Amino acid sequence: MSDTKITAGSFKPLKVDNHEEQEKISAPSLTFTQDAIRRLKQNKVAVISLFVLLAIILATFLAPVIAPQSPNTQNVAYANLPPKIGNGHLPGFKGTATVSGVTVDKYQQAGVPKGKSFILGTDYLGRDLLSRILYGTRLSLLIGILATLVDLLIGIPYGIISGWKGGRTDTFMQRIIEIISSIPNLIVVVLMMLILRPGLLSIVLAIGFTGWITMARLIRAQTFQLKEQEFVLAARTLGETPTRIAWKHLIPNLSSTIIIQTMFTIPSAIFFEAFLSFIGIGIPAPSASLGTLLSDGQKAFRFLPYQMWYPAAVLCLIMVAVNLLADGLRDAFDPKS
Amino acid sequence: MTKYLIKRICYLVLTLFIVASVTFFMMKLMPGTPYTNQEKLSADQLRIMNEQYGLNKPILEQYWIYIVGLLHGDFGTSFQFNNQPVLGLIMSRLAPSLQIGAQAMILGSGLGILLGAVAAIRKNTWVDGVATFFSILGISIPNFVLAVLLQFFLAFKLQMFPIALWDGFSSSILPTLALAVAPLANTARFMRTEMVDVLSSDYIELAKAKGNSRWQTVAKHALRNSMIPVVTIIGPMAVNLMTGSLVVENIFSIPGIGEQFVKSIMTNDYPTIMGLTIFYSFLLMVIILVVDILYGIIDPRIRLSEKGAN
Amino acid sequence: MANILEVKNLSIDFKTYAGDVHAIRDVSFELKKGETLAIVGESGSGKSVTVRSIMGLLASNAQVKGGTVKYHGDDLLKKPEKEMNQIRGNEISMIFQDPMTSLDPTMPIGKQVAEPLLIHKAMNKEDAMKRALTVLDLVGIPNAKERMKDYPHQFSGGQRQRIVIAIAIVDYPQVLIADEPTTALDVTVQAQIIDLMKELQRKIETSIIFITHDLGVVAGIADRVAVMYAGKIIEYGLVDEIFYQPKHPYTWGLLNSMPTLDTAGKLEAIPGTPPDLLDPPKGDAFAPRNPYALQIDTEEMPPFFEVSKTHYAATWLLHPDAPQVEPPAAIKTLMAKYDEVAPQKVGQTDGKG
Amino acid sequence: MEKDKPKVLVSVKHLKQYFNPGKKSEVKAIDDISFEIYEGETFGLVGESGSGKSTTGRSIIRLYNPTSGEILFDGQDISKIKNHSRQMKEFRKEIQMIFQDPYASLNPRMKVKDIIAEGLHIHKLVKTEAECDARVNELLDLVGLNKDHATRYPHEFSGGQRQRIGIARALAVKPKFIIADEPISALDVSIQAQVVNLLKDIQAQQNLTYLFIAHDLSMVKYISDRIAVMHNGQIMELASADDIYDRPLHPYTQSLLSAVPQPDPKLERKQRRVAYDASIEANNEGRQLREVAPAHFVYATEAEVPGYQAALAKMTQATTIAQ
Amino acid sequence: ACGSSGSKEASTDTVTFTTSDVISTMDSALNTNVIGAQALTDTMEGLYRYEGKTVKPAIATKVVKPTNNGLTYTIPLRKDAKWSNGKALTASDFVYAWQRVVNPKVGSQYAYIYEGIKNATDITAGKKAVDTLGIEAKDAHTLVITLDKSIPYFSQLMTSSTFFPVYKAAVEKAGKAYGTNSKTLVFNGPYKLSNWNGPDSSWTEVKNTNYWNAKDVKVKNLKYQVVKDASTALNLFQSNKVDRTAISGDTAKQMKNDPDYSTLPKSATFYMQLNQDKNPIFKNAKIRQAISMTINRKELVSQVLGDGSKPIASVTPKDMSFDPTTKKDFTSELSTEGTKNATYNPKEATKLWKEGLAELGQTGKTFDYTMVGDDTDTSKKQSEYLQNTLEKYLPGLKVTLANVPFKTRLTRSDSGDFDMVVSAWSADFPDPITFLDLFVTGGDNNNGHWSNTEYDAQIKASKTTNANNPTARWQNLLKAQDIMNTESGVIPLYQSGVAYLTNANVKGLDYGPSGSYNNVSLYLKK
Ligand SMILES: Nc1ncnc2c1ncn2[C@@H]1O[C@H](COP(=O)(O)OP(=O)(O)OP(=O)(O)O)[C@@H](O)[C@H]1O
Ligand SMILES: Nc1ncnc2c1ncn2[C@@H]1O[C@H](COP(=O)(O)OP(=O)(O)OP(=O)(O)O)[C@@H](O)[C@H]1O
Ligand SMILES: [Mg+2]
Ligand SMILES: [Mg+2]
Repeated sequence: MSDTKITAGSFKPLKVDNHEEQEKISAPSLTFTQDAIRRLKQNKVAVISLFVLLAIILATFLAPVIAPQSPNTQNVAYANLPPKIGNGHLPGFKGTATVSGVTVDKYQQAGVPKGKSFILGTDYLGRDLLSRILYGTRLSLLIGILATLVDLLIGIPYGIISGWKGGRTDTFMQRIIEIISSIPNLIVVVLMMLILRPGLLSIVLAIGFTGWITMARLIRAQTFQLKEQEFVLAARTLGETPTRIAWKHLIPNLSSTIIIQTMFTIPSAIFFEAFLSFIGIGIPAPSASLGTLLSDGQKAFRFLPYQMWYPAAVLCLIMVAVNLLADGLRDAFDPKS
Repeated sequence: MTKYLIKRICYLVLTLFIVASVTFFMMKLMPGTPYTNQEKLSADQLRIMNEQYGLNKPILEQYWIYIVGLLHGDFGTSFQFNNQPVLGLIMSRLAPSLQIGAQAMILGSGLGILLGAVAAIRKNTWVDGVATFFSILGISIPNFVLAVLLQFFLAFKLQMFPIALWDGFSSSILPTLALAVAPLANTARFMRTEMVDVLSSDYIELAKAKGNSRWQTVAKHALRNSMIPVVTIIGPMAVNLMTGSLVVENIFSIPGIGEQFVKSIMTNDYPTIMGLTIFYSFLLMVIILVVDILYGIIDPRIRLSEKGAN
Repeated sequence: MANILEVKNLSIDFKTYAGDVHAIRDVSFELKKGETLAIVGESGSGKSVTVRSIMGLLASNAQVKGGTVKYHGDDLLKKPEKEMNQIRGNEISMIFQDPMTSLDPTMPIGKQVAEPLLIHKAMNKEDAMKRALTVLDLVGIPNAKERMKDYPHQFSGGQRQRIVIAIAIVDYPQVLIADEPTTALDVTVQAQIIDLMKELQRKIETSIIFITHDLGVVAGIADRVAVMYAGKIIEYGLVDEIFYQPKHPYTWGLLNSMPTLDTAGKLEAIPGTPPDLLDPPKGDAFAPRNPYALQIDTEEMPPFFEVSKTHYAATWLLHPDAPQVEPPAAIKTLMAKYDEVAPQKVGQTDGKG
Repeated sequence: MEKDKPKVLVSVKHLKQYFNPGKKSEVKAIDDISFEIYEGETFGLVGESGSGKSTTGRSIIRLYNPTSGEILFDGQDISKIKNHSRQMKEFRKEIQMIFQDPYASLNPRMKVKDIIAEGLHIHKLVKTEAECDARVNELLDLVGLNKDHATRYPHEFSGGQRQRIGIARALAVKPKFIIADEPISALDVSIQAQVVNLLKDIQAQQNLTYLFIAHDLSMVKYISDRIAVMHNGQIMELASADDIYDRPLHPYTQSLLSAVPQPDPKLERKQRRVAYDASIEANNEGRQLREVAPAHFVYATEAEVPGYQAALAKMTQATTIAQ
Repeated sequence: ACGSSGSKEASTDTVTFTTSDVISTMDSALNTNVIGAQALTDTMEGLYRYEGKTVKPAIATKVVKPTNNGLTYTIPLRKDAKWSNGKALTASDFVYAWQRVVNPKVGSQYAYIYEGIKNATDITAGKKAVDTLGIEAKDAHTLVITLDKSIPYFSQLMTSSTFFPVYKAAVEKAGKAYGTNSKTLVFNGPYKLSNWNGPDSSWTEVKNTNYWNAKDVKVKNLKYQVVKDASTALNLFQSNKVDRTAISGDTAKQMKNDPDYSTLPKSATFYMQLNQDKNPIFKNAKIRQAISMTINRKELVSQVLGDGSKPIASVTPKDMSFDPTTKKDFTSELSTEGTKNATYNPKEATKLWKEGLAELGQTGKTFDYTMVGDDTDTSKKQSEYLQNTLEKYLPGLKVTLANVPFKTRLTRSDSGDFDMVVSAWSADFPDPITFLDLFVTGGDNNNGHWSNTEYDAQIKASKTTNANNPTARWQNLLKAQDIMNTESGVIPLYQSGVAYLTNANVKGLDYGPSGSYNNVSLYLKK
């Protein structure tokens, strides 16, 4: 420690009382959400997933513009054509198929005029698969979103009320949940289908009938914790009504749980619809959903594998993206990380 | 403990009763009758059959008869399989589903726990990345797609396993695999999250401070504690698996209960639907009870608080 | 007196999104056989990080920037994981702050206490359990024999902390590190635990590093005291020196802000808040809150000035050129007491060493 | 204390607060306590963890519905007003609470401004947004915080600052009475003094009455006028702060005091811990809070009173001699 | 034969089939489906049995001609017929079985095909006692059957499982459980079910050594496996795990050129009914004709179904019934005026549609109709195809699809809860009347409520005045079918067929007009 730098003036008392300065917060003011977004941004995988999802959503909602043709236009003469791009030079998109060891040009066989091609091939009624996938994905996403709405509209209030009231009310509400969850989903679906007619509404209602239970359970458990939190007690001592406490204090603090759970609701709804399609009570024809496309594709897999691969790929992509995003969100909303 | 069990069983019975009632009235809401067919039944035949099935009585009385029957273990007879008792029907279809379900459950959750634990311990390394990727992929592939792929590649092309049909253990392997992937992936993810939490807790610190190596710490302290919440998801998962997966049963031509369920729905076979629903609920609640007891075994805090409450 | 443990120029950073947190900045101290060193300082001053580095239990984002931790002459920071496992829980043990969370909720406590023996002493299970029982008796768990099979949640907070202590001493360690072992406890229980630790120290002749932010506790247990502020030790000395001859304005502030049973009038609070260790000030980190700050405090970090052979303080006020300042009145009262106490204190320390 | 007839602001009479009454898990958190708090004073409540301090505070502010007993606030019985009634709303303005945990007591998703203004809006104490801002700034200033802190979120503040935000929130509705439930025990030593000073200043300024709950006895002694010592849901001893510290009569109080660590090695070396033998409470027959000396109450049977009086006399003598 | 890998001895004597569903009952009185009917045909035997397209005596010693104006059949039974338990089979076993079917207490859904046998209808309606049925055991080996009115297709009817005998003691012993597992059953056919339990998804039939004709039964075991998934079936077949399997949809289309591929037309047709009650525009013939003409049946069967189904111009299928005199196929004798309505002609269709609408004063209106169909894959595909083609050529028509489970479809058809419905009918016995009878005014299955008095009159005449005059009756039926065709009262779509993959070693498959195989003739080429 050399004293060289020390001058006489160094030992003058520092009279400015600058501890006020200390109280200034130097870091930029970040809201909780901003903070979460910052953390999310750091997670490259999650960001990529987000963009993939946005791209898919955009593509499906622009389907009327970008789809090569209407998803329901049939041309049975062109049925089951394999994928082909342009003149068919790209491997995997040549428009050929191997029939008993011989490679044949399916397009030629079907008498498709030169220059006309289907990027992802056609289905059993000669409908363009790409267009159907675009529209199908849109419908599947819509189902996911609608199911989420039900989830939000029932699950959250139910969970909050059950958790907030506690005691007998809670026991009663939990019993109801137990009972509902012990009724097989399929029964509900079929009943809805019979009463309401097959279609989007039935599927969404059926998914919604039991779909909100996980959300309600999570919210209830969290509400139990939150309601003992001192800031909630503070609001009570200020005379805030329970409804307003729910809006101002509970829901904002439940938001991460809600977002993450939603992220799981969407894919499970899409999955459930796929399952319904498989057993034949999904979206009615001619509308396509990823589920109907997949179940059709599965049946044709031996000979026309592309009819399963492409919808499966899209479904997997959405699932993977949503799941990775959900993981990212969970981490982002967890201040501990 | 016995007191607790009795209380739980009372709840179980009550819930079953409600489920039975709800399904009963739901079935009555369903349009159509079980014997709608293209064939013509004479009015007299119809009347006699309705009498035989008790369908001519007022709904409330039918309900009463049904509930009383249930109490005697009588689930009624199937419409679809003429005169076949529903209980027998369920039992004969249950075995394959239970076997595959249990195998898938054990395989899936076992491997899932392992995978999740490894991912958590190697958090933020490539191991974690790979494990996460596979578990997400596992959740993302519908099991029917998986079943088709397994059948085509492993059984048809490579002839490693039977293609389908129900004939001994070897024919249960592929369906087990197809079903195991989702629980595997789910448990792995759940386990990872939980394990990461547990690994950052004080008692793990203390375990390390005692001189436990990393793996000793995990084996002795972290694993068990991380399993506690995992057990909760294992319950419903087990029910879903054991009550059969229509899809996988269909693809592998397994005479399982999932397939039967859809069939009875499609044929308006009300007694079978009701029987299956009640049975399903029963299974669900028994599994939840088992899980709760398991829970207590894994987590002494719960065990004791219940003892205390009784 | 031999130094069991010597920490020299230890610097530790944490990597975070916002940049590096300079949590420990050039910390040095030593621990002698059989003595108790108390580390005091407010939250975030780096007490825990310091002792965790001794245990080799730093978080994964920690980076040792420099310095050594010598235990019997070996640098612990350079030891491979395997050898550290041999030392942890065997020669150096640690007690954590929160007795409610530091026991494994799913394992009977007997097993938890016996665990270090099984790891280090190659004992069979039965012997280990016997020894565990002895130790549990020693720390004062009533009915220890029956209660070995019980689980942590069946014990009160004070009892749990005793169990944690039992785990730490079951191997008769040379060094016992206690990170705020009583902060979560009631005063009455706290008093019991402190008495217990003193007694155990006598019995097993261990050296203790005791972390706390409560000066009252320090006064009761410590032989020597290190006061930390913002990742640095700013004053270091025998317990009486720190309490009756404090030199650093921060130590003054600390002593002053605690009401004693006869404090009247306004409390002398230390204004402001501790600095952000992401970007610690260039000079004395305490300067912005220091009413006695000098110009130089904003420019250069003060070095340690020797007050006595055992007493050092890092404040420019001790520089020969610095102006003489009047410590606050309460401190002066304390200082007055020093003379009566000093001889007695020295004698005591000698007796121990 | 100089005032001869202090006005009683809060009067608790035979208050009982049981949790899960009738069930096996019943907890008698408060079992028949009575005391009075005078206007303008600070009433300290000490005791070990689980002794019922928080429960007392929360019962008074009606976070719980008392099992039995009366709570008179300003002469009005508040133990039986209905939740969500107009009376309740009125009452909510009069009493406020400051909480222990500076992290849990502020909603992490709300801005400081909204946290402080919440009470203003509920009780319609401000009419315009501008008026609201002005009042929030005034309050921030009062607790020693900066105006531009209003738009920030709680997690950006240190513990001491958060505690001050909590105080500002309580003060916003201009209460008469504040219950401070361990407001400083989660804070650093150096910060504790800041908050205690602030509380004292505000009390003087606004003529507030405090119920100050803490387990740090030195701080309670410093801030309180009178102190009640709680144990197992009962008040063991109630007297002026000085009496409690200088002339503790009940063995529990004595034990508690002996355990307080003093920041003075010399004293500490001399300090002898007194263990408390709870068995004297075992026979609870006829035990109640009795006045053994003017304004000095001890939880005792009729028969024990003379013994306590004798002890008190001895202590008084000892102190006088010392002086 | 069972597979290249099949080295096990037993397997050489086993033929394995896939089947689409389980047996729901083995009680011949209660069975309603083709799976049960096949199992019954394998294991039981009635008076006659189909061999190829001809009715051959089975338990009867000869195919009997009626006497008494076609009202009495005296049928001699073979004396060597035995039950599988070795007991002799007698005429009273038939009497017991038949009385069971018509007994309303038994609740046979097929009791109606006894119509014409003396008192049958009255007995099912509960008006007469069971023992008044027109069947009588004259002696142990002679059966006398009396009819109310002559049944021209009586012999064909006797091949149907509903007329099989049952072993009385077994029925009485098992009570309600009769037919729910193999233990309750006693057989008299070429095979016996072994170890079959209710809802089993596979079952084995072993050769019945007590069968009177056991020497002609060449295959020891028949194994049936329920396989629902098309690609699983294909995989199993290609790995030689099954010898014969039906394939459908794309699998069928893709396997068309495989040497093991074959198709089998069924005596079943798919047709569309239009709900005239709900939508009066369907009362207009032009509208109906327009709808019929928009459908390209050829494309439908070849491109969409691809499973061996054939276009058809009438609801009565081809290759089922033949002119008693000319021996020509029923469908080949229909007038072209009617069949042209079932020929694809979109231009004409659009024209008729517009004309029809103009006649109704509905020009320019839009019509939003629901087309109900089954929820099988094939049905869904055809619905999609029909929807597209209808909307394309009939301006203003919008079709919504409702592909629902079978029973739901029936319920909706019955209750008129549809605008259009695609239904199917499979012959109960090989005679046009089994189809034509459906669409008389007020007919149970006439869900569209198309009604034509002339049509009704022709059907009635065929049953009454001309019942004993095969030629005149034939003309009645042809007329009726022509009327329906010209009117497009019901719109025929196609005759359903099934595509099969069959192991080349399996020979002698004999599919009879009744919809079951006669597995007596089955053999394996070694
Ligand atoms: N894993 C970590 N990542 C980033 N910063 C850390 C980490 N661990 C500790 N720190 C920082 O290091 C500094 C010292 O922390 P430390 O835990 O040693 O404080 P302490 O003195 O023990 O405080 P307390 O009394 O609250 O326990 C703090 O500023 C803290 O934020
Ligand atoms: N909501 C509740 N339900 C059941 N028991 C409760 C509840 N709240 C408090 N108790 C119990 O009441 C008793 C008194 O608790 P209280 O919180 O008043 O103690 P305290 O003196 O404030 O303790 P601490 O110093 O730990 O805050 C304890 O035994 C506690 O477990
Ligand atoms: Mg610390
Ligand atoms: Mg408290």
